Amino acid sequence: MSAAALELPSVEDALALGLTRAEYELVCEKQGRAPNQVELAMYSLLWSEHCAYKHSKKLLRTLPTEGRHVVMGPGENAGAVDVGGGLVCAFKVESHNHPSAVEPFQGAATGVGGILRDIFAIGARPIAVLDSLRFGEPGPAGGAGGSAQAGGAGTRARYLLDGAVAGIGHYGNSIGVPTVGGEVYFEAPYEHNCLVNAMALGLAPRERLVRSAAAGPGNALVLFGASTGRDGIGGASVLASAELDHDEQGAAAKRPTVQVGDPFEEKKLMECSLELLERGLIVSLQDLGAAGLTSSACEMASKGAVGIDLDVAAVPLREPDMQPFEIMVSESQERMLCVVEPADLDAVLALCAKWEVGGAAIGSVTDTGRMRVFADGELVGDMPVSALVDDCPLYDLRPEKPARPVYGAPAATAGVTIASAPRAILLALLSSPNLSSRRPLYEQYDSIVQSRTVRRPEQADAAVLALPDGGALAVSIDCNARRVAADPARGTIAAVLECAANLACVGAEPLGTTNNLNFGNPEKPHIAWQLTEAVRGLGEACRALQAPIVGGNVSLYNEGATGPIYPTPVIGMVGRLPDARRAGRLGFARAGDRIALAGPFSPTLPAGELAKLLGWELPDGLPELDLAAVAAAQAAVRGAVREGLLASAHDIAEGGLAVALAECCLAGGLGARVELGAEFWAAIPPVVPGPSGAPGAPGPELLAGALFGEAPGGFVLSGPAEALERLAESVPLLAIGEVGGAGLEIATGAQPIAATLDELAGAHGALAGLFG
Amino acid sequence: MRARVLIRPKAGILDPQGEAVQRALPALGFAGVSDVRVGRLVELDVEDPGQLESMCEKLLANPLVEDYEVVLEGSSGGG
Amino acid sequence: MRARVLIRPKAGILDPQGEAVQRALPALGFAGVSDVRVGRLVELDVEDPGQLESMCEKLLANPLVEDYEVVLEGSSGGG
Amino acid sequence: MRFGVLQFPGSCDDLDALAAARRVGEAELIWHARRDLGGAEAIVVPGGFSYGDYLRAGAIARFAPAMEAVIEFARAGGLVLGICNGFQVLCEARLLPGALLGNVNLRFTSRQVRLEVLDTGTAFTGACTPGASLSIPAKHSWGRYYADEPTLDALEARGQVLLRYAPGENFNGSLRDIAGVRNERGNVFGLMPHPEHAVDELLGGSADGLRIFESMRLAAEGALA
Ligand SMILES: Nc1ncnc2c1ncn2[C@@H]1O[C@H](COP(=O)(O)OP(=O)(O)O)[C@@H](O)[C@H]1O
Ligand SMILES: [Mg+2]
Repeated sequence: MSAAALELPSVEDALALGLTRAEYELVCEKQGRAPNQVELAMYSLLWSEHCAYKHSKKLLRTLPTEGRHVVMGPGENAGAVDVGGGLVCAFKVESHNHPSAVEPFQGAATGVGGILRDIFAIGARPIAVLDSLRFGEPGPAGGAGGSAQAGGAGTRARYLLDGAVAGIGHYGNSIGVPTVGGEVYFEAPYEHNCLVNAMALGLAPRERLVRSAAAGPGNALVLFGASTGRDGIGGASVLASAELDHDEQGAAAKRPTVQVGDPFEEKKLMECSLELLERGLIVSLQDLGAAGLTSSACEMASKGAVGIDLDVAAVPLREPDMQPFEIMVSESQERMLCVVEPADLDAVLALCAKWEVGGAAIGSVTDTGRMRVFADGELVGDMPVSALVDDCPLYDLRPEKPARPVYGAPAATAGVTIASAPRAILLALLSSPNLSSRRPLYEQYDSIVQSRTVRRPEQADAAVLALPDGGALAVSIDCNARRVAADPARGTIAAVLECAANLACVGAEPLGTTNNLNFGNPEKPHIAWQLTEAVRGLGEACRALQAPIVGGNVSLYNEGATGPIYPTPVIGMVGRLPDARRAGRLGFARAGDRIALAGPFSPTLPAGELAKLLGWELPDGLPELDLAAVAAAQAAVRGAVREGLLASAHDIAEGGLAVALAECCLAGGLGARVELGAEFWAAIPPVVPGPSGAPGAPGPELLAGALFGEAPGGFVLSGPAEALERLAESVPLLAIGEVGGAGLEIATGAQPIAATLDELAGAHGALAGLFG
Repeated sequence: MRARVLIRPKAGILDPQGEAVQRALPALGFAGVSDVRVGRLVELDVEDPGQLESMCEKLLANPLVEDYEVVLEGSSGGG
Repeated sequence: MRARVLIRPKAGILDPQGEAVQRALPALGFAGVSDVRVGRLVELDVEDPGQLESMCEKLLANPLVEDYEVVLEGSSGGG
Repeated sequence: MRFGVLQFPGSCDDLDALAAARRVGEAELIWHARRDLGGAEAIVVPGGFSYGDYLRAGAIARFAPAMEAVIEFARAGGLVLGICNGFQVLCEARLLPGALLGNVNLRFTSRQVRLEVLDTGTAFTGACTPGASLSIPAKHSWGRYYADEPTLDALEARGQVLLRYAPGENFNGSLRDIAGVRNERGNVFGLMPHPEHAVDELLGGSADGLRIFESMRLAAEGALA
């Protein structure tokens, strides 16, 4: 080895790279000596939380991952489920939280690029993207946007929102993959740790799926795509796994590591990858993501139980004078690695040339079980693959339920109290940042390219994508983290149920689930408790719904000086419906249709959106919930939608029944007359804190609980009277009104609500003010 | 006073636009072109040129990924 | 030789980016700014500076809607 | 009737245009590096980001070998339709007057828009009902149609403006609400909205865009007959 390579880094270097002293000693033991610079850089990345799942792997093993539709479970770049007609749907959600906090546009853009690569890495053509975003409170609408530094409440949240949405649109729109859905919430705990999660779906003929395991000693390793620069050096360990450092110095020090996305390069990379697979030219395929070449090459070797020799001098570089370790850890975007039989090498390189994605043979598969790195023929790193990939210590969590609330009460929104007129509360809810129309976001996304989109945003609860056999896929992404913060297990169950309810409303049955566990520092007992409880709830709900987990991602250490984020297990669910023409809609469709409230619905105010506007503290725990009953109601609604019996179906979520009704009116452009009579008050018992009023004359808390309380299990349906009567045989169902009129009227037995469609639309359009 | 702000991608930061232009030029018959970088140009009238630096930091440029250079009308240094 | 091409929207053509910058500045505490125009900056190494004019006409600028100005390294005239 | 749909490495709506054209006739893709149009009787330059749309949308794509063939084809009177990025490419190639600038709202915007058809007697609108409007999605960030005032006056006087955004629909700030223009001869037409994304009621509820493709088929067959 060269003199430079032999100049050994110290244990302090290892600590600076994020390893613990004990981990460094274990590295020395595995190596039989102290690691050199290249080796230490590689160990530090592969043994980071991001790559090794040190604090979550044991928990993840408890999740259900098998089911009749599962074709590929966790462990590959993406999971996949059978969707019929010889096709599989690959999907996965991934986070790009910390890069987005540093530079929202590029952070979000490269997040989309990364998740798309995971999809085509297994041989599927990406067909859709969804985004899941969390920011701090945006403050009053209409302030100055465009700058992070300008002061004022909510400025940072708006700057991040603006940048992240533009970045997601930039990448997805330019590469020609529609962004068909998503979610965004604004809550104070995200002020210093925004979340940017992106989910992607792809389609592939079943036999075209490819794994990432390297095989066949003697086969060539080909790197293709963009050239390698110093982008994101140290990104995986410094940016992705440490608590964000907020002082200016810290931000300045991280500047050079910003990665810039190039969707055009990725488009060519995607077409090239898919054509390589179609022509049967490659043995295995792997994207380069966090930890770049290090992670990709080692993962491929590990999965194939082989060794790899590679020479960094063969890697096409964008910048001069890059050190071997820099090349090994660079996170330059838009690159892929594949294993090729020697006979096919020329054909592979020719295809790379056709797509103008410079391909280079950088090494070969060996039978040594070792990862050997050369620089122009000289050995600069030599490590056992198993030590790199499998021997990172896993840590047990020390969960402990916190004795005192972790999160402070939200600031009350001026204007409404629990005793305000219900009409005023409804308009306040509709215009609140978490409930108002997402149109200003989704209009920045191309949701229709590829000619598959049967239901666009705000037309239905789930996005619906037509399949060639006449059926369709439905997909939803969701997580109400305030409920998870109140009760990590039940809150997570609620998030899974919400996804499944969204699918039911379009007539789809769940096939599989992906998840992104966004949490704080797991070394703290209360965070460990949140994580443990959430994963328990996740497993329970996915088992009950037969929607196994096929993949996911974990993002930990999302906290700063002001505390942890809300525990945010983002759930993505994919389902199928047999007839695309019968995909459900959420908007009321015909005047004269009857409106029903269906499902086991026991609304509560605490942890809901109104509670937040009122400045209530989070409750300690959520009410118990009958998973089986909710699942049965979802099945009944799904069946009715599939039969074409209903004109509309919408699940009741944030803001409760009244907001759901308003949304149905707005989406359909039709009014509704609703009466909550004695039957309603007898059948739907809102769970309210403190004494409740008598039926017939509900007091303010009971009234608000019924109108605005939240819980899983409720649906607002519309359709002909006979259809609803038939449905009442299989699910609790209450006729509550009729579609028609110029606005929404709700008679309650106490103060009524009356608002014109224009008034509702005005309130619902509030989010536009957040964009400059 | 008229001022001109030249904003360009920082050294080492990927510049897809510059690369695209560089790849396109030879096909159009322009040989011998290299190291193309594409940035932005902002021109404005300012009463107080002393504010320009801070304007760039706060709004005109994105200091995370861009360098900037301020040129005042009448001064040289544009070359 | 390093060359710099400044490309700006022709006079009279609406420049929404320039207007947005102008609108945003007062809120950040910058007064007295007017007539903001946002354009593009292309910097490149050329062997034959004589080609620059034609590069601009053909590719770098759209003469229908943009004016351009070529500045060679070392020359003044950037101000 | 055979359509040829150009395909650049960054085309996104190429397959959508191909499928739309196949609803009214035959259609094949034409790779950007080809110099011949394979006997196509009408050309569609589709939407997307041709070569990444770096520098200026369509600026680099106009020089593609296949575009040289399209320019020849257009000079010979062949029918050429440019959609979104294709419109930008045709303007950059000077096959159509004017230019497309950044949206006044400074954002990529994706929205269903209503369009007024000003002339139903052309090769691109012949199958439209006089007086009717079309509901078609638009999605772009560089869609503000611009030409200088004398040019605009001349375009209107010669009936070259075929599509206008209906009142309230012009989000990109196009001058005189222009959504689509043809060349003087009438064989080249470009529009920012995407007719190929309005050919199937199942996907978005309108099949109005099909009229544009149907018009081209009628015109080409009439010319051939
Ligand atoms: N929360 C989770 N639930 C289930 N599987 C997970 C979860 N987090 C990660 N995984 C799985 O672990 C594997 C490694 O994930 P990751 O490192 O994100 O892969 P990649 O580098 O391809 O993005 C993947 O197969 C992923 O699906
Ligand atoms: Mg991967």
